[in-house]
Amino acid sequence: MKIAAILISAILVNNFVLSRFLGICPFLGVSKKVETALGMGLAVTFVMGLASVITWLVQIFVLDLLGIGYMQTIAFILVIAGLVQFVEMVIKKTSPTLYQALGVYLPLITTNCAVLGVTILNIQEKYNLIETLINGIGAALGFTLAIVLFAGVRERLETAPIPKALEGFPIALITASLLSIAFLGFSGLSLFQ
Amino acid sequence: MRDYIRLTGILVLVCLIAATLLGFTNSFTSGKIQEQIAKANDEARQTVLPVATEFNKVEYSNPSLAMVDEIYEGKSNGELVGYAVKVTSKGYAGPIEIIVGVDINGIVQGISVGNNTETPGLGKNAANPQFEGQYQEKTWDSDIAVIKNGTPKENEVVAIAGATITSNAVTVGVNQAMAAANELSNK
Amino acid sequence: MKQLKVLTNGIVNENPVLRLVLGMCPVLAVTTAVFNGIGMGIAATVVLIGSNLIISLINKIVPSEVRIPIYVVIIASFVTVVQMLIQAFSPELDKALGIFIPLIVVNCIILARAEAFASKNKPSASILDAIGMGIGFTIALVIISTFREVLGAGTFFGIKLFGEGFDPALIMILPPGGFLVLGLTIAAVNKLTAKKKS
Amino acid sequence: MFSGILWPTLTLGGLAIFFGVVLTFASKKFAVEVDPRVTDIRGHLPGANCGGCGYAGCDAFADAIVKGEAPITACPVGGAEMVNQLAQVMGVTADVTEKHVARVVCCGDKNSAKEKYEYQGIHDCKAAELLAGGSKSCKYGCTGLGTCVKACPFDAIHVVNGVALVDEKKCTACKKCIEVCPKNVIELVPISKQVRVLCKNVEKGKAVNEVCKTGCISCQKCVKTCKFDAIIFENNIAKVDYSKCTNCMMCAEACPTKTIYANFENRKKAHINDEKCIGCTICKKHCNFEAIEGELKGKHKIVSDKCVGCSACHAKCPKKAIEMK
Repeated sequence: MKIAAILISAILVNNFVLSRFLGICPFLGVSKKVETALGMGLAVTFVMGLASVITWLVQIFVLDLLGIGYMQTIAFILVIAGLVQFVEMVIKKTSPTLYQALGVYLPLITTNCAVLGVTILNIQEKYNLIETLINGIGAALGFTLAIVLFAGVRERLETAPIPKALEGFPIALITASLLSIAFLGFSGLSLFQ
Repeated sequence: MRDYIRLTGILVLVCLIAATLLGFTNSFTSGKIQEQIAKANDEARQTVLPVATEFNKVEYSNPSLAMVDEIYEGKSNGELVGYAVKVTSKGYAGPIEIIVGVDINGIVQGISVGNNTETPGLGKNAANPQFEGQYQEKTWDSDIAVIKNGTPKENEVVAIAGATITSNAVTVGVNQAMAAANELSNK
Repeated sequence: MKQLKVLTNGIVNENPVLRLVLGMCPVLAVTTAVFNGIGMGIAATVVLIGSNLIISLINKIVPSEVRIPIYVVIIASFVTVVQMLIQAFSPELDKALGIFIPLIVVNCIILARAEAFASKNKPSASILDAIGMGIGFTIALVIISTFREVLGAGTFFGIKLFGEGFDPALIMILPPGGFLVLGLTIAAVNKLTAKKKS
Repeated sequence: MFSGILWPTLTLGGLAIFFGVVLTFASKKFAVEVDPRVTDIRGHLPGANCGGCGYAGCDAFADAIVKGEAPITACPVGGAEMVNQLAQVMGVTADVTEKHVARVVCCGDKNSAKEKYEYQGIHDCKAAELLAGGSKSCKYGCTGLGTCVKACPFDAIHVVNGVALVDEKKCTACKKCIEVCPKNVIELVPISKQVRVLCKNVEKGKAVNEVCKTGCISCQKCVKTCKFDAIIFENNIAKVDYSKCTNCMMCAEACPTKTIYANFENRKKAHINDEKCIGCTICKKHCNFEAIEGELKGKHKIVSDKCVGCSACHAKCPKKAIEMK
C-alpha cells in the first residue's frame, strides 16, 4: 500500500510542478507543442528515475559512511548532470527534431529544481531503495502529466483572439496560475500527507 | 582511447579542484559553524527559559516521542527550574527545529522556531514572535490544538494564514516536548 | 560602447525573468516579501558573477561532450563555499540570506548564462553580462514581490500599510498568485517596449 | 584535517571518473557525423526555417546542398549576397533569378465587398472557410482573418481594412502564406512588375457587381487599351502577361472598377540625352503614345505628360540616348 500511496501522492497530491512549484522553467519553456512536451517529459522521467536511484546509493553508501553530508548538493548535482549529458547525446542522435525543439531547456533539466528536489526529498523522507525509485518515477510522471496538460491548453490558445501584449508567455502564465489553483484542491487529501 | 583520457581527465581535474576547495573550506569553517550553532542554541535556550542561568544535557530517549532530539536541564544557582527541550518536527517542505522551554510546574515559558526550509513568507512566519507567543502559559496537562480562525480557547492556538501544515507541525512538536518534560519531572 | 550594450542588455531587452522567463523556481518561491526579493537578487548576482567569470576563463579547455557536468560542479561548489563562509563568519548575513543560497544552485539563470554566454565570450564581457543579468533579476524580483506583498499580506517591507479592516488576498502569497503577477508584469513590459519599438 | 579533504576528493573523483567514462563511451556510440561544409553553409543561411526552398528547414536545406540535391539559389530569403557565399563554400558559380514577392489577388476590402453574414467564430480564415466559404459574398476573395499574418515568419503581410496586403520590402517569397491560405488567393509575382489585376472572380460581370464594387466585371477595356497586348482575357477574368507588360499602367487608368492596381508613384518617364541623340527617329516610330517629337537628323524631345514610361523607345534607341527615370 505504501508504494501506491507514494505513487499517487507524487503524481497528483504533491505534484512537483503544480503543488510544490518546482521545475517551472522547462514547464513554461517547452510546453508550446504537445510532442515536445512529451519528449521533455520522457527525458525528465529517465533522468529522475535513474538519478533517484543513484543518488540514494551515493547517499547511503558514500556520504553517510564517510560522514561528509555537506557534499550532498554537489554530489547529487554531478550525478544529475552526468545523466542529462548522456540523455542529450542520445536525443541528439536518435531524434534531431526533438533535440532542436527542446533546445536550451534540455541542459536546464540539470538545474531543474524538481529533479534535485526529488533526490533530496528521497533522503529526507528516509525512503528505502524501492520507495525512492517509485517516488522518482511518480514525480516525473506528475511532471509529464502537468506539462502535457499545459501544452494541450497552450495549443488551443494559438487560435484564440488574445491581445497583442498578452501573447506568448503572459497568457501561458495566467493559464498556469488557473491550473495550479485547480491542483491546490488535491492538497487537502490528508490520507497521503 | 585518447579521447577517454582527455575527457575523463578534465572532468576529474575540475571535480578534484572543487572537492579540495570544498574539503578545505569545510574543515576550515566546520569548527566555526559548530560554534555558531552552539552559541545560537544557547541563546535560544536562554530566551525560552529566561529563569535558568546554566544548562546541562540530560540523557533521554523515548520511542513514543520520536520528535524529541535532546533535553537540557535548566538550573539557576544549582536549583532545577525547568527544561529546554529540542524537537524536530516534519513541516510542509522539510524538518523544523523547535526549542521549547517548560518550567518545573509544567508552564511553557516560551518556544523558539529554529532553522527550517518552509516557504518564505508562509511557513517561515512560524518564527515570528506573534505565533511563537501563543504557546506561552500553556500547560502540559492537556495537548494544544490548532484552530483556523476565531478566538482561541485555553489550550488552542490560531494557525498562520496559508500555512496550516506548518502550524500543526510546530504544535505537535511542542506537545511532544511538554510530554517529555512532564515525564522527566515525574521521575 | 559594446560593453555598455552587454550590461543594459541583461536589464532591459533580455531581462532573465521578464524576457527569457528563466529562474522561475526562486522567483515564485521567494517573491512573497520585498526583503526576500532583494536578498535573493543580491545572493544570485554574487554567485552569477563568480560562476560566469570562472566558466569564461576555462571555456577554451572544456570539451563540449562533458561541458554540463563541469559547469554544474563549478556552480555548485561556488555556492557551497559561499554558503559555508557566510555561515561561519557572519551569522547576521546568514540569518538574512542563509535560506536563499541553496536555492541558487537550482536557479536556471546561472547555468543558462553559463551555457549561452560565458562559454562563448571573454571574461570581461561575461562579468558585465552577469552584472546586467543580476540587476535585471533583482529589479524583476522587487517589482513582483512588491505586488505580491502589498496585495497578499497588506505590508511593504514588513510595515503594515492598511488599517485593521483590510483582509489581504491570501492567493497572492500562494504560488498561483505568483504566476498571475508574473504574467501580468511581462504583459505590461511587452506593452511598454512594443510602443517604444513601433 | 587531512581526512577532511581526502574523503570528499575521493567521492567526487570517483563519481567524476565513472561519469567521464560513461559520457566518453556515449559520445563515441552516439557520435553524429557532421560534414564540416554543412555547418559552414548552415551558418550563412538565414535560419528562419520557412521552407521556401522546399526543404523542412535550413538544416535539411544545408544537407541537400552538400549532397548536391539542391541548387544554392533555391533559398528565396537569402538574396544575392548569401548565394555568393554559398557558391564560395561549394566552389560553384551561381546564376541569380529575379526576386519574386507574394501578392494577394483581391482588393475587395470592407467598404467594397459585401458580407453574407456576420462571422463571430475563431479568428482564423481556415475556421471561417468551414462556414460556407467565409463571410464574404464573393467566395473567391480574401476573408481577411489573418491566418497568413500568423504564418508569415517575416511579418511581411498584414490585414488592412479587411484584405491581406503584402509589404513587398519584407516579403521573401517563402510561400508560407500561400500554403496556409484556404482561398489560395495569394501568388508569387516578379517585384519589378508594377501592374497587377487584383481579382480572381470568374463569374459574369453582373454577378461580380452584386458582390463586390471593385471586382473585374469582364468589360475588357484593359485589353483594348493595352498597346502591347500584354493582357489576356479568359474565363471572365483579365490576367497580365508579365513577359510583355512594360509597366505603362494605361490599363490601370482605363479600368472602370479600379481592379487593376498600378503603383503610379514609380511610373517612369523617358529622358533623351541631347549629346547622344542623332535624330534617327527610330524612337518616334516605336512610341505608341506620340510622346516624342523631332525631325530626321534633329534633336528629339519627350512630351512628358504623354509619356507613360513603357520604355519601348529606351529599348530600341541605337545610341542608348534615352534613360528611364
